[in-house]
Amino acid sequence: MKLTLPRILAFLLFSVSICSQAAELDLARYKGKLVYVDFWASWCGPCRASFPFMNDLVKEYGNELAVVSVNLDEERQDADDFLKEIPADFSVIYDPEGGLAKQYGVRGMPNSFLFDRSGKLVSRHDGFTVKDPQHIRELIDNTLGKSQ
Amino acid sequence: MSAPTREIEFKKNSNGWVAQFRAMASPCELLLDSDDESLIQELGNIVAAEAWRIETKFSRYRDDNIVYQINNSQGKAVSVDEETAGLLDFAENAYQLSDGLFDLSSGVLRKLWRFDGSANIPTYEAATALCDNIGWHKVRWQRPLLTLQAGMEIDFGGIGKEYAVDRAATLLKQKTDCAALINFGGDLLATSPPRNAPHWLVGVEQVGGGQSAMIQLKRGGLATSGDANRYLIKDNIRYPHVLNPKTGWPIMNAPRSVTVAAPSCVEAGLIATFAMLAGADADSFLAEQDVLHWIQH
Amino acid sequence: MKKNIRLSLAAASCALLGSHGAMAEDKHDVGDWDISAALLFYSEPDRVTATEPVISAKKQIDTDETLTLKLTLDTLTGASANGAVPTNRPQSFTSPSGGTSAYTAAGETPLDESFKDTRVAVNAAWEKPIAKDLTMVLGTNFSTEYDYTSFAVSSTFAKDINNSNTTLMAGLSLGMDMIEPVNGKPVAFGTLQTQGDDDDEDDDGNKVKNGSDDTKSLVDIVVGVTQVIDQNSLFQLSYSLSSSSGYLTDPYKFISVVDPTTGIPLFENNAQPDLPTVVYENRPDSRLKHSVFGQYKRYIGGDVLDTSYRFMVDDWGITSNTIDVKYRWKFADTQYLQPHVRVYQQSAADFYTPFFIDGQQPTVGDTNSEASADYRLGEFMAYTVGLEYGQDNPSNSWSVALEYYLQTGDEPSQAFGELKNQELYPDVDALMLRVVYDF
Amino acid sequence: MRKHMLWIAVIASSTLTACSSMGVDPWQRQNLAKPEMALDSSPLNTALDDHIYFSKEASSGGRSFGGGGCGCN
Repeated sequence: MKLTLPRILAFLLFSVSICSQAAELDLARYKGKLVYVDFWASWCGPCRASFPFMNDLVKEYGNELAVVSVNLDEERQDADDFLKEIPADFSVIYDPEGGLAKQYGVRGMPNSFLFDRSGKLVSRHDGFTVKDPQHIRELIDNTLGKSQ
Repeated sequence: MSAPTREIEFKKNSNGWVAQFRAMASPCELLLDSDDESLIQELGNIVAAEAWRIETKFSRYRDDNIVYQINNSQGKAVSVDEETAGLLDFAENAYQLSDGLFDLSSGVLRKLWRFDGSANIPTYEAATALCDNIGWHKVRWQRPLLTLQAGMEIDFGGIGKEYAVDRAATLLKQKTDCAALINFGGDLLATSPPRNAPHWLVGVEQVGGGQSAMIQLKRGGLATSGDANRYLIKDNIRYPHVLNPKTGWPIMNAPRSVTVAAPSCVEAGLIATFAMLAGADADSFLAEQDVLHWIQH
Repeated sequence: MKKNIRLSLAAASCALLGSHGAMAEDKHDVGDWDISAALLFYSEPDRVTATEPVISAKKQIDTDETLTLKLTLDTLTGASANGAVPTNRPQSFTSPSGGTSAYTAAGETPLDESFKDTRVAVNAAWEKPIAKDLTMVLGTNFSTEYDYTSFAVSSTFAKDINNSNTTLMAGLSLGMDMIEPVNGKPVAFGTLQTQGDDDDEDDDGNKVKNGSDDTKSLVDIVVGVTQVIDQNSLFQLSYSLSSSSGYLTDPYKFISVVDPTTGIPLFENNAQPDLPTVVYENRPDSRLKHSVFGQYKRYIGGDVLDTSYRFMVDDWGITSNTIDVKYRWKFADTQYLQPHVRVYQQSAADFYTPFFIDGQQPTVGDTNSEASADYRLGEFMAYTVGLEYGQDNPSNSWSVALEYYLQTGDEPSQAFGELKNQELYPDVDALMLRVVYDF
Repeated sequence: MRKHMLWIAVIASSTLTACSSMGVDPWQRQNLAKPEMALDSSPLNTALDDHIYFSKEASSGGRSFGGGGCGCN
């Protein structure tokens, strides 16, 4: 079925940038919606705890909120194994080199950012504990303009 | 087909050792990031032995293996070993994931379609007639028993080479932590990046009007599906060699070549194959999969 | 064709090729109790045997908050050196409880045969963040055995700075111990076994045990810093100051009184001629220890190198150096072998006295003088070599380790006469078998 | 005494300079977050050993805890 032979130019130190792996996150794609961006890694315990909550967010606010997660595992396999165990109902962007994390100034994990409809940062949240879901829901409701 | 010569050639280059041999009708090689000559000898033999073992066991050109036994079972159940069962499970999964487009039993179409660049297009009738002998849904597969209808055949050609790469890599990793790249006729896998470079560089040859690419591979599998030289042309219509097992007819508008990177070589190979089977939708299919890929149209 | 087939395909490939990236990491979900059990067998040939089961339960209250409870049982049986010197004739010693006497053959190290003890210890630790990047651990320990009760509380604060790459730590621990020696604590240098079999009085009819209990208090302060070096290594450096005051003497340890010319212990008891003359020891009523501890850990492609060094100096004149190296060699994804070497060296306490020459021993009740023949206060080297085998499984991990411990010291230079013919500082060795199981 | 102070100052400042160039980004802690990389990766074993050495030797303690780990806030 395959005769094309990729030639291996082994051990070359020069790199060619045509296949750069830099991850991109374009918030403009979600214009009109709130965006919840969450940075995580497979080996981070609190991230594991935050996944069911983010799946709930998708269910509860599906039309008004986009949940986007950025995986920071260096090895894609680790992220895949994690997602096999705890499936995500939201999109996952892979940022193995940490370019996006640097851009966002990620301080720890998980680290989440809430943007309003116009793409303005409303709040950032470090870590994930059992009392966080309530706090984050309130923030989302406030940003949506739903009065409490 | 004459028996291939089973010899391994060892070459030293400035960065390490290369072991080269032929298996599965392809040039095969093992690149090792080490100066240790005894290590490359040991590993080269292990890798080649595994390639030859899988070739012997799953080649459809032999009459002394499990594939021959299955293809000549005349409707009787054949009990298969663990390894074959694993491959059959995998193929069944692939059949379901591809909605029936990836089919282990589609090999018989080769009798009809000879992609030699000629204008030798078979008739619709002949293709449709052959489809009676194709279809995994007609196969009874219940570990460890496989029952094929008489006239049907299976062919591991679509995954055998990729599987051999992954198997060889597993054996190799038990012996060394040195970075190695296993390349069986263009299906390859890197165990880890070389010591002196962030990644291996793999060149993908230009086909048709496509562009050649230089791929940076840290670790994992890389496989290519498609080929510039295997097609038929009649009345200015190009018939690529990717066949739809449901119609017996080529999948038109498929890309010329698809290269995919994935954690294992079998995964890379299957995603590349699926992309070809998606035909004109190859680009969007690959975009959905979130894998690194290179398409040439 | 199905839209995203990647994950299903990855799963199918895993099944075909065997385990890919085995996820061996233990996951502690919020609300879970994580139970671990351990068992230690300790055995010194002909001497102490100990069995120590431990059960520990850790509750993951939140992703950053835990409560750990631990129960330890410790059963010691067997004999330990009582401090008296061996000599060329048999010796007998009355036991701390009086009455029964232990017989020691010529040339043998005198042992306290009645060494039997069961200790129960309970520990609790509560770890909780109290501000951003600031964690507090509150701990309490309680242990009790028939003649000893110990209670301590501690609190430790850890502050992450420098993007969690540096952690500053400070802790304080306060403890109080109650000592209730059998028949009360002895009088310093109270002379024993010189008359009849009455253990409570010396020659002059003075009580050698005053029948009272005593206490000691402990204050520990520790400050430290942990620094992440790179993706695979980190080190820790800490300093601790440990102050204890109160009754620090071992109420069951003796010092032999030997003849100035022959070096043979005095046998002054006419009624029981095999009872040598010994006196009780007396230690200072305070001790201040300074320790510096450094540890370096490095992850090496699945393996882990763990090295540490401790320097200790105290105002008893003891200095010690401890080097500990472990290498955790991982193989077959979930198994590991871990060789372990530990080397320990200590100098003697200023008041370490292997024996008294008759006439030079302090007067009975002289609490200003200090002396102890306890071999643990002498100068010695100790070596540990061990090997641990373990399996890290996601649901149940376990490990088993076998270690050999050897303690060896030089003979005291002041030995003379018969003492020169005896082994005053015999080697002590022990075998330890440790099993840990994580449920 | 002055020399002493000077030395301490030199060591302290060199340690601080060294530290400022050490460290990793939060997402680079995969290996450090592994349980076997915790400073006291097996507290039960440590406690059992410490108890043995406490009863055999004149030194004890000195170890402390905290730091390292996954830095998951």
